[in-house]
Amino acid sequence: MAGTGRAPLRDRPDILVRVEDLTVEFPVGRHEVVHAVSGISFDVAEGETLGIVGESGCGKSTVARSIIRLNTIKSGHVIYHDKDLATLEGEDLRRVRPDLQMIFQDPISSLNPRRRVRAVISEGLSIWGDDKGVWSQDRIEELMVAVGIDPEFGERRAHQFSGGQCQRIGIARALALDPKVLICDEPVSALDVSVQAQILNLLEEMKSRYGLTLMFISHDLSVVKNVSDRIIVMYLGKACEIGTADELYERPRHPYTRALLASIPEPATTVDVAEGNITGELPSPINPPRGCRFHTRCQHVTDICRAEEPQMVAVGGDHFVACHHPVEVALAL
Amino acid sequence: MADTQLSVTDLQVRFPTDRGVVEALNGVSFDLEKGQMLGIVGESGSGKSVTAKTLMNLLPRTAEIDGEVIFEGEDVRAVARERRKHFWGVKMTMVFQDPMTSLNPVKRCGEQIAETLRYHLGHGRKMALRGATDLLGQVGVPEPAKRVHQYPHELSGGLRQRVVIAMALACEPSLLIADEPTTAVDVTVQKHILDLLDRLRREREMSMILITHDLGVARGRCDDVAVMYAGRIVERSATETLFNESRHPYTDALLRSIPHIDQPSHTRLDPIPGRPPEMINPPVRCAYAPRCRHAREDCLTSIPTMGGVTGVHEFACHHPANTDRGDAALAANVAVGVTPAGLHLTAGAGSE
Amino acid sequence: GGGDDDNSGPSETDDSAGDDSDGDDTGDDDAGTAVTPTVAPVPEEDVDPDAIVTGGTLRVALEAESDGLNPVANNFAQSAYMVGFALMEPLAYYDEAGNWFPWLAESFTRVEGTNSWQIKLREGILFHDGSELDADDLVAGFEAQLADPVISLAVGPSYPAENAVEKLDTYTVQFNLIRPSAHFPTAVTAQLGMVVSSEYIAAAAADASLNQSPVGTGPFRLVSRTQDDVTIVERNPDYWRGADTVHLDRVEFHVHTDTAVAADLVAAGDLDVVISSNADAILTMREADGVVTIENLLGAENDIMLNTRAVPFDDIRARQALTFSADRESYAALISQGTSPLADSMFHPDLIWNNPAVVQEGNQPELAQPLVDAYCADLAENCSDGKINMELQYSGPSVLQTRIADLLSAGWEPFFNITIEELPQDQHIVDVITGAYNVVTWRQFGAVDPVTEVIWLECATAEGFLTINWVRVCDEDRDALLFEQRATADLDRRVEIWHEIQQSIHDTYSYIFMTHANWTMGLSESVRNICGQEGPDGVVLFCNNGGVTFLHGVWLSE
Amino acid sequence: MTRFMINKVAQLLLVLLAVTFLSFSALNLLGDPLFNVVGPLAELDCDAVEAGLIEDTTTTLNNQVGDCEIVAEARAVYRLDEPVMKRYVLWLGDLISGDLGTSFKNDLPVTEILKDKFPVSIMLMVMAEIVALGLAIPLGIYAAYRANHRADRILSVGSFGVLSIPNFALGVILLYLFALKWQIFPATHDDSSFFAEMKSLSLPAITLGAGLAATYQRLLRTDLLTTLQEDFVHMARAKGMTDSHIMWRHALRPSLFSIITVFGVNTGALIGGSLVVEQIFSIPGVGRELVQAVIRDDFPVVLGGVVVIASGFVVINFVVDLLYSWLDPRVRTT
Amino acid sequence: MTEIIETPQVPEVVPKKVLGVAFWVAIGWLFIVSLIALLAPVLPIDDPGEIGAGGPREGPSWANWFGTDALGRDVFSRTAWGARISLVVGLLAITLGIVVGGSLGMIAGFFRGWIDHVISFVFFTLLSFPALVLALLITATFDRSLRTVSLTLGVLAIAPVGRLARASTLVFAEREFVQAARVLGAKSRRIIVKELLPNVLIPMGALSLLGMGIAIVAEGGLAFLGLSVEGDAISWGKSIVDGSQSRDLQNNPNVAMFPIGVMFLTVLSLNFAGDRVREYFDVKESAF
Ligand SMILES: Nc1ncnc2c1ncn2[C@@H]1O[C@H](COP(=O)(O)OP(=O)(O)OP(=O)(O)O)[C@@H](O)[C@H]1O
Ligand SMILES: Nc1ncnc2c1ncn2[C@@H]1O[C@H](COP(=O)(O)OP(=O)(O)OP(=O)(O)O)[C@@H](O)[C@H]1O
Ligand SMILES: [Mg+2]
Ligand SMILES: [Mg+2]
Repeated sequence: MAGTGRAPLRDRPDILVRVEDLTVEFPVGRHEVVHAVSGISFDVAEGETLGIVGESGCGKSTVARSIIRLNTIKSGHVIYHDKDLATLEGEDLRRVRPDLQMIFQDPISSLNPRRRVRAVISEGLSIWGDDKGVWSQDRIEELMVAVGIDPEFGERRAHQFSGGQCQRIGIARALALDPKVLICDEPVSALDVSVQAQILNLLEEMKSRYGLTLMFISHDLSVVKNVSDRIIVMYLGKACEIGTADELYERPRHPYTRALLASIPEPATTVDVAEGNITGELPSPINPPRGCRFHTRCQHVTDICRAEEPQMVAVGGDHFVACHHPVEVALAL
Repeated sequence: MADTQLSVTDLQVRFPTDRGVVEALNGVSFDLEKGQMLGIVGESGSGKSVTAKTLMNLLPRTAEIDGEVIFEGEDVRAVARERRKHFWGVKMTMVFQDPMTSLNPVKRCGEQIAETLRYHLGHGRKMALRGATDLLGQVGVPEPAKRVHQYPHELSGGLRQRVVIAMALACEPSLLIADEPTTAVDVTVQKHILDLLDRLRREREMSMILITHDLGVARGRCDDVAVMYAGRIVERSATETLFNESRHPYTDALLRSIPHIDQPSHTRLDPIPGRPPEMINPPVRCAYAPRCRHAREDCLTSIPTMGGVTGVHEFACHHPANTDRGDAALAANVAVGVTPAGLHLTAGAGSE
Repeated sequence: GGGDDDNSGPSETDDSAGDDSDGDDTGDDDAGTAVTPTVAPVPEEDVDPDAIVTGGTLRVALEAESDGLNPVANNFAQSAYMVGFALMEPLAYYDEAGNWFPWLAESFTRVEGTNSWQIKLREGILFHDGSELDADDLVAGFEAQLADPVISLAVGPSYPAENAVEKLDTYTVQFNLIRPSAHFPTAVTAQLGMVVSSEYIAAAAADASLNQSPVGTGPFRLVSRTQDDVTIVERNPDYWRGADTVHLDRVEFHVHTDTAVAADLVAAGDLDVVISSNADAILTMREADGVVTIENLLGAENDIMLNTRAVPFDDIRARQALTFSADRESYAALISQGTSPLADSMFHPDLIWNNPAVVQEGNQPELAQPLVDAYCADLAENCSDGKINMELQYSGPSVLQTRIADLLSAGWEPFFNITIEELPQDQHIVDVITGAYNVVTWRQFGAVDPVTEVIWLECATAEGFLTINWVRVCDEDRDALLFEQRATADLDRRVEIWHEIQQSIHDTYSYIFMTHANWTMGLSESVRNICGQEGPDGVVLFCNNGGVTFLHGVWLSE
Repeated sequence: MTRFMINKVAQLLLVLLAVTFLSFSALNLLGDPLFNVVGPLAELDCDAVEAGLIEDTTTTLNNQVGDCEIVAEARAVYRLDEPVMKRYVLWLGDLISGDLGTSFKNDLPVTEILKDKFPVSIMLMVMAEIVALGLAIPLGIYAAYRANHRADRILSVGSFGVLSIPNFALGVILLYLFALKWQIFPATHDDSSFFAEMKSLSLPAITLGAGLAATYQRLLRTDLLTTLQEDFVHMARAKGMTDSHIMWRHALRPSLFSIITVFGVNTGALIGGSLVVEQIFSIPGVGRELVQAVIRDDFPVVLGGVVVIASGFVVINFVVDLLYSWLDPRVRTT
Repeated sequence: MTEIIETPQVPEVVPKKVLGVAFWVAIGWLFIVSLIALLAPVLPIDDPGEIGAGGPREGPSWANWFGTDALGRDVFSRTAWGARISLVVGLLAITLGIVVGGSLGMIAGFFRGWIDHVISFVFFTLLSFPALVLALLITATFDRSLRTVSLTLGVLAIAPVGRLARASTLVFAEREFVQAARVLGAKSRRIIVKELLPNVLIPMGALSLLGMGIAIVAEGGLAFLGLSVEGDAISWGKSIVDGSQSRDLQNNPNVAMFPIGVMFLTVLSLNFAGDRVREYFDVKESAF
């Protein structure tokens, strides 16, 4: 599985962000590198929500962070508005940053404990205030109301708010600069179920109100499905399967996608629970398996999987799989 | 009920702190039958872990504990001094949430398992180590002979949790309490662990309390489920009953607030407003009232007691959901647009 | 050096220095008249020789430590003498009455018609290395001293550049002096007369670390030495006067910078002897039960020296003003705490040398103001705010010295702008030797026979880059007097001369005498015979010479 | 492991180089080594003598050797005419062959001087650490065990108090009470026997150890409290182990990291003895030697001391690193 | 569906942090000491240098509250004047330590890479000089003016403070709010100043109190080596050394003990206040 190839890239005028062959490696020790992300290609159309799922350590966050250049990129391109973010540096990079904002997993740690909430939210405006001329108290109040924080509490500091509220503040901060793309890295995994729904609803609401394009990362398949239009399933730094949300859940083709769907406590009806029994350990990203990266744990493994890396291929409509032996599913419906 | 193994009655736990007294448990009662798997679900801070720790005698000395815990006919809180040493860890054990931190980072896995054997069963060093290897095999750790010599950090999360489980099972306990044993692992691993626990429970006829905040896990694995909120069990019944005929508005709301894999994407979620109450000096009222659509005046003045059918489906609510009384309360609230607790409900809404 | 607990002054150091002779007591073994009374309580009456205990270890506390023990290379101060006299012996020394007698020398003979003296050594004296003492050792030692830039300051002026010393035969050496001296042997009672073997001198010249382990003829041999900590010596079995004349097996010299603590230790029985001039220590010794004290007020003077060749004290008005405004009373009360009386001159009133007419001024600030005003009117550049600018220097770090400086400057403050400068002892001494100072606290004089003080006072040592006439007063007339008393053996005339010299020192206002330093030995009761020890030929030795004593005759009771 | 070693050794060398270079240049640029060799003659302006502007003492005093000759010889022997950098390199060369030079003051080899002083300082250091750890570990454990109870509060106040007593003040007080007033301990250093030496080092060791003990106690308590919150401790309790078993067998070892770090730094610093305490108790250790050497401008001894102390510091920290990996297998593999 | 407008909630019991009575007692003490130090020249106390303000070595009395020293000087007024130097030394030293060490530490922690290596190496080198040896070197080679002594102790503070600043910068630089600022387009300088500085500075503030205590004690240590401020300047360390001569200690412990007591209380107050401040500003980040 876990393959490469630019097949999933769509040729549409409304593509906002286009990631091509993104490869990220982190040096560990003297001579080794973690192959965190290896040749992923995908794109996001304007107004779309792209979900990214996968197990811990598969590179979801790395993809997100690479797009906004919190990582150094080894190779590949991140095209946004004709600009390749992968090669931008210094002031040029800084200038595009307001367009792509991020929401982090840990709502508490993503707020400066020493600063007041109002200052946190207006941070972007005060950085860009001169250039954009949008710096105003009204804007802050509006944002606070929009995300459900009483503007009265603007003078408080983060530790006086609950996790859910902190996440709202984080969202307000990201929205202050009128971004085009909002990248959410597991924004709800640290929250309780009851609060999780509030945040997910809020994101949806903000998306339509401010015309955002969303990238949503989570390891919770139900959550990802709920918010996404299109989903990428990742495994060990590679993409396995890309497709629209409903398509992917209804007709999962990749053995790994199916294993995931079969493993969740209330398994999807489209897969067999037995498919969830994937064996073995997650291989180390320092020495990922040759060929298909999933072959060490795949029930359908054959020699070709060990030798050759599968390429992304279209399996109908907006659905791509990187597998030598994609599972056949009935084209129900 | 003949086989009641554990009986908890009106358990109360308070922690005096600098900020005031944290009333962590306010009268928790439940029974557990032999071989049964009880799920306890609830939001963070609802008192799940405190319940488990009370049973395991793990609470800090500062905790004030009231109530009765009878385990196999014996009052746990009055275990004779000489038997104390080999009570916990032998008959009743526990598995914690984070497999990384549940293992002592500076000791080899084998040693840690063997320690239990040596401590409680008086095994010699060699024999205990052999026992540890056996146990690792039983919990499905590959190459157990090699693993006993490894340190926890050299193992993956899934393996670590298995080591923890092996450690807990060393003395063949008759009750295992698992406090969120799978929150820190991936879904695929979670499945393995839960399968393993299931298998072990059956093989050893062990009773289990599975604490989780994941309703799905509880639904898929438990015989009975208890829902906790603010230090109380607010609803408890057989699993299917609970999920299909939830009576407490909190259980009801909880079920509606989580996304399901079978729903189409962009299905709007129905969140529970607000957040759990502070546990310090809580006012006398239904703790859920401020977030509850069904709340009426009586919810703000008195704490509902456990009702429903004792031992079958119990819930603590003045206006249970999906009952006439509950519907009436909701309708009345919607009519004025706000609950007596100040929660705003916009018009047009109502029962689905 | 400065006040006390540092024992810094090269003053004590060199009180051996000068020399020459003349007078009639030629070659007389027990020459001299009673020039000074020894201070010690008279030794215990007639101890039964059989009662004397042989053996044991004597533990002595010293308040400071010297760089080395090589008499031809290091500068000796009190502590160096204490250890030094255990290991080495002088050519001559003083008896109880303060008269010199030959020690390693068999006799001193003045060569008629010349200024020369011949020293005949005793035969058969062995050094610790087994070699025999002979004329070569003496010559080598003398030449080494002349070659040393500092030691030579004391020796040089008395000798011609050529042929200062001659070996006559194996045991006889002739010293050719420039001027006549009747008291040449007094010059070799201390450092300059300490004899070490010529092999050692050569070896130490090549390897300076040997300065720590001199090879002498003394009653004890060096066992080990850790500088600044402890030096241990043991009985010399080959001692030329017979090993049985030495009673102790071992002596340990410990350095205790705070001798008041050491005094407590003597009282507690952890030490046997402590030697100090520190008032705190003396008082502690006096008060402690079971500690016997031997005090000596004749041994040195605490004084303040003024550099007469540097601004502002090159002007006598400034010197007078400083003298008048000096708070001597407080000094005696607070620093000496009554352990030592105010001094008027370089001599204790008990001494025949003392001129009672000379009175040291002080505590008369009212006299100072007009002088300061006059000075500042003439030399405004050396004054500010109507006060004379000056620098007070002392060696430190030392609490006592700091107190002294605080006390002095408190008295002077109304008339002087004082910059206080605390210097490490070495630098302090160097500044004094090179004249790079205004005012320093110091300690000087107190030799058993004042003839050895000449070198600090004569013109020859006031000139040049390095001087030991620290205050740099040169007076031809005074020089004449100094040389005259050296040349004569007439005690009355000498006394008369010294009276005049005292007056002249006073009139130059170059010294402000503060108190007579009190050198006190504190002994535990078991220490016997510190005073009453005998030198060669049964002469009873001068006891507690400025805190220095021999130890070979000491024994420990019980 | 070998790489680790090589790294550490390289670091040691680098630090030594930096430390010695700094000291060397400081000493040579700011002080005048000549003075220490020839004493007062250093002040003599020999150029002026040569030019006949001032007189050499030789002329006035009939000395046999001209002062300027002595100065010139000393300059040659001690390479004082060479540039500082070159002298440093030469000095380094000597250092490599184990020669730390010769004291300006008493002409003993520096190695010889330090060799005598070192054992005392080491002994003092060891005793101080024994006192510190001996007090801190049981008290730290007890405080953690009784966290927030009265005993813990008293200990906490106590350790705060002890921490706030300057060690010289403690030294002075102990000296006064135990040595002078009650005479339980000797007031001065006594090395007549091992036991006597130990006894005489007791007060200084307590003086040094008390402050360390308070620091260690606080660190240990905090770390233990953190460890005791860890799940594996709960796990051990759930396994039925007794509190003391858990404390000693489970909690203690993982709680030693901070204490070990601080221990390393302190011990490293104590290699040179504690200057002040050695001064107060007149202990003939490296510290006092160093103070004396600095005061007397005995540069070779100062440099030697700095070399020994800096290497000691680095070595101790190296040992601490090793200890880490013994205590924490996680460090071992990374 | 029920549309919910959530009322923002704040914990009902806002953890009202208090510094505690003891803290204010400590601050009060520090205030008094500073005030006395500041006003020493105008207070109706004896001239600290006046010889024989009382008899020598007298115990506490109405005229001389702390008694008199060996020269009969008033120990109380010497302690009051000593506070001037001791406090100034403490303040200057720790200020230098925090300004230089803190900046270097933050730069090292923020930029990492070779800058970090170089700065960390400097810190390590500084640390491997035993503190007082370094102090000795500096004071012995330069003079012993107030400036040099403060500077020396300040230099000593650089490495420990710097390492602490570096460590906490490292911790905070990893935090997501720093990344968030970067994503917003903040420049490095802004991040350091606005995001990191407040977080690093407050612990530094607490540290500065502790550090001041250490510097005050260190001055005393220098005094014992005879290397404190020279001349007739009075400091606590010098007074204590003066009173610590064994005989004074035995007969007039007041001379040493009063300054020791005052120094102890001051250091204790600094330590205690520092500790409380640290705790007070230690934001509890889990309010739920
Ligand atoms: N800064 C880094 N240095 C070294 N390795 C890194 C770094 N960041 C990430 N990695 C490694 O890269 C791999 C991918 O990490 P990433 O954080 O992208 O995973 P993820 O899918 O977001 O996992 P999670 O669900 O745990 O957040 C992991 O093996 C991780 O250990
Ligand atoms: N030792 C303690 N001291 C004070 N309060 C405590 C203590 N232990 C638990 N509490 C409080 O008791 C309440 C219940 O805590 P508990 O750990 O049982 O929650 P939980 O349901 O297990 O939550 P989670 O899902 O986060 O584990 C919380 O409010 C918690 O803050
Ligand atoms: Mg991630
Ligand atoms: Mg819990």
